[in-house]
Amino acid sequence: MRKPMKFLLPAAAFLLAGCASAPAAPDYDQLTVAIMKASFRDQGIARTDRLAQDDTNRACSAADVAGKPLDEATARALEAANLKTVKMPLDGKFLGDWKEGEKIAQDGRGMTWNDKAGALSGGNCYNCHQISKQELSFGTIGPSLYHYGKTRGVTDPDSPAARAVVEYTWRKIWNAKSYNACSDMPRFGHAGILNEQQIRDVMALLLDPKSPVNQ
Amino acid sequence: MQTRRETLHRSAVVASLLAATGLFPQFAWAYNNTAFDAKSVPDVLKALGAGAPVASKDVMIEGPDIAENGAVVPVGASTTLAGPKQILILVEKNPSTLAAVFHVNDSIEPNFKTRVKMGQTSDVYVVAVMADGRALFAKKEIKVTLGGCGG
Amino acid sequence: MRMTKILAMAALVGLAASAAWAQKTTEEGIAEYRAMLQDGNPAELFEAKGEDLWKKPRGPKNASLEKCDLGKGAGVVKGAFVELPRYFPDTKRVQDLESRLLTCMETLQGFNAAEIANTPFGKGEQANLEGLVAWISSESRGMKFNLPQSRTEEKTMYEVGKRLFFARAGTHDFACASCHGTDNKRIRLQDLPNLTKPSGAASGFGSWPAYRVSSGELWGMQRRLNDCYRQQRFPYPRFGSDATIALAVYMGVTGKGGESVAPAIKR
Amino acid sequence: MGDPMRIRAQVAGANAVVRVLMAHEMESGQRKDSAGKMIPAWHIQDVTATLNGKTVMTAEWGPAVSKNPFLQFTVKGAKAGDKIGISWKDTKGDSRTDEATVS
Repeated sequence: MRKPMKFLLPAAAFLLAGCASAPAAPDYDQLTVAIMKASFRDQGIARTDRLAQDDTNRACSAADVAGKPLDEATARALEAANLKTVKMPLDGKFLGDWKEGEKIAQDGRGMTWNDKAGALSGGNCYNCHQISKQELSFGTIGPSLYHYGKTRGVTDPDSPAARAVVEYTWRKIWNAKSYNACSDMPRFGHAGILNEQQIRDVMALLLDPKSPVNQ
Repeated sequence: MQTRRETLHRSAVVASLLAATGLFPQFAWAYNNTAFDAKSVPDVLKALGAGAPVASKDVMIEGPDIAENGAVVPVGASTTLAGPKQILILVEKNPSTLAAVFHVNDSIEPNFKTRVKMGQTSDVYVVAVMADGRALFAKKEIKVTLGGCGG
Repeated sequence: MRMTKILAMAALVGLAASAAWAQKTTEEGIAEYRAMLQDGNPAELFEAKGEDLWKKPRGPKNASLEKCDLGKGAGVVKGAFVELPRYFPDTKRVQDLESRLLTCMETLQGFNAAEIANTPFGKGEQANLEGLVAWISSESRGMKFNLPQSRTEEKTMYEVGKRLFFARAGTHDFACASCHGTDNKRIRLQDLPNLTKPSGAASGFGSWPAYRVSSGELWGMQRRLNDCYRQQRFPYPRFGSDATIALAVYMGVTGKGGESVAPAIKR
Repeated sequence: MGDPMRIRAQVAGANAVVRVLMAHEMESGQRKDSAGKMIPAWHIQDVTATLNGKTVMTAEWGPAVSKNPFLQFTVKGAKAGDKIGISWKDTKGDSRTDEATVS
């Protein structure tokens, strides 16, 4: 007789069978890692190495399973480590073209197993945020960014007065975990989702007084 | 009690018998390619031999204000006018304007519901074409939104 | 100075209020759209096909699936869906509806389960699975989810599923919980059920299989999870893999007592 | 021959409301495949409804009618036990006929 379910990898089958007969509570964390490894495969650019968690993701996932936030010290340490990864623009230019930024904010594509290696990705911004007033189809996972620059008093993004807001926004987009270790927001610069110029354009959408966001 | 499969099977048999006896209708009329190729409301009506469209409160369009997905937009088309010959559903901004033509006679109510595709936010028209060629319409803007996740 | 600040505040409050109002009408519009689609769900087309596929002798052994045990005894379809995934002694595995169907297609009909698992969604026998899951789930319509948790294997899958649900990884650091871990959130205009709570899990887990309006296809839970992982930028979850089944156990157990409306109609 | 339709015909006063679901791709001719090639249009273009064998409605459809089409209409004077027949023909010449009893 043929063995059914051949596509179940032996490692996971062994682990499951093993834990079923073990009297003590199994190590669910270890089992989860093994099952994950056995359950996913490479497809296109989406390789199984993406399953590996860095310190931040590992700590935040564990906190979510436990149902309680990270302790202060761990959170601050992770935020500091993430802040260190931020690359500020070498030429000191923080803002690009808000019209391009709007296109990036609308675009939700990129980095799935259907996407090509090296293709530019979108920012997915409207999936989670209200941004310009014109787009009614926006998500609410993140806060509204409508009037982002205006409410922060940015009238001239190049002025010294606006400096702190501009730099904060750059860091937030580059690596959102710099300010909130377990933020739901992707680390656009750090993970290479958006390039420097794309981040400049999204910056302009949020901070340029001429952008519809600030009208 | 019959199962659904048996019902289906039986009805298919009955239908094929009916077809064999010639009792089932053949598709006798000619499909109006010109009307389905037209790119505007007036061009569609011209191709169907109808006059210029006139707004009428006796023609009704039913549809959502906003469609979560343009691939399936429910549209209801009806009229209280007596003796319409055709009921049309048109989507102004689609690559081809005409979506559907229903030929009406005394055996049925001039009241249809179906679902159409919309490429973008557009006015959708319901037109009742009368025996004398008059074209009376109702229209409604239906917004088409972008879905989540983007891909 | 103080005055201008108050005025500015008032203006902001006004804006926020009008934005909330506009949003409300958008949501009402979407609700109206969804209501209009309820009458005439094309999933019915798949249900009819699935019932036929269950009863028709097929495969190398030219046998029907009528002796398939979906957990409530050989051939019992009614009520089986709301108790899956569950543990099956013959395969020594916790299985969901789709992986269980593969077992039956292999043992009863002589199909190659691994081959079907590797077939792209919507093609060949995978297309037949769509009909089968539509019909089998429809036979439990209106019944309440009641996944068994009496066996160690079933409890283990729940615990693993919970951990997978919160596992942040991939290029975007997304976990299932990033979108489905909080109440009253939306992605674009789509409401996101909070799958960590009973009501959210019941409505989220409980509406699949569903007819997908956007693609005009019938999606089972395997395909639903597969596309979630694609958009999470994860690698590809194997069809019927333990990770997908563990997640289904986590959601189904969390949604215990919720009513099954599958196969539903979804955007 | 396409997959079976689902036809429901229910008495409503002196009439019968008929709801039909048809299994069809309704390919618009506007989409490209993964290789970037246009997928040719392929859709139902003619629909006919009969009451006890007598034609009561005909319709012409373009590619803008949604995939797996839904159609609802009302037949005057139809009673329980009457037969409603639906036929469609598509642009490739494929056709399908199914029947249901008014209940």
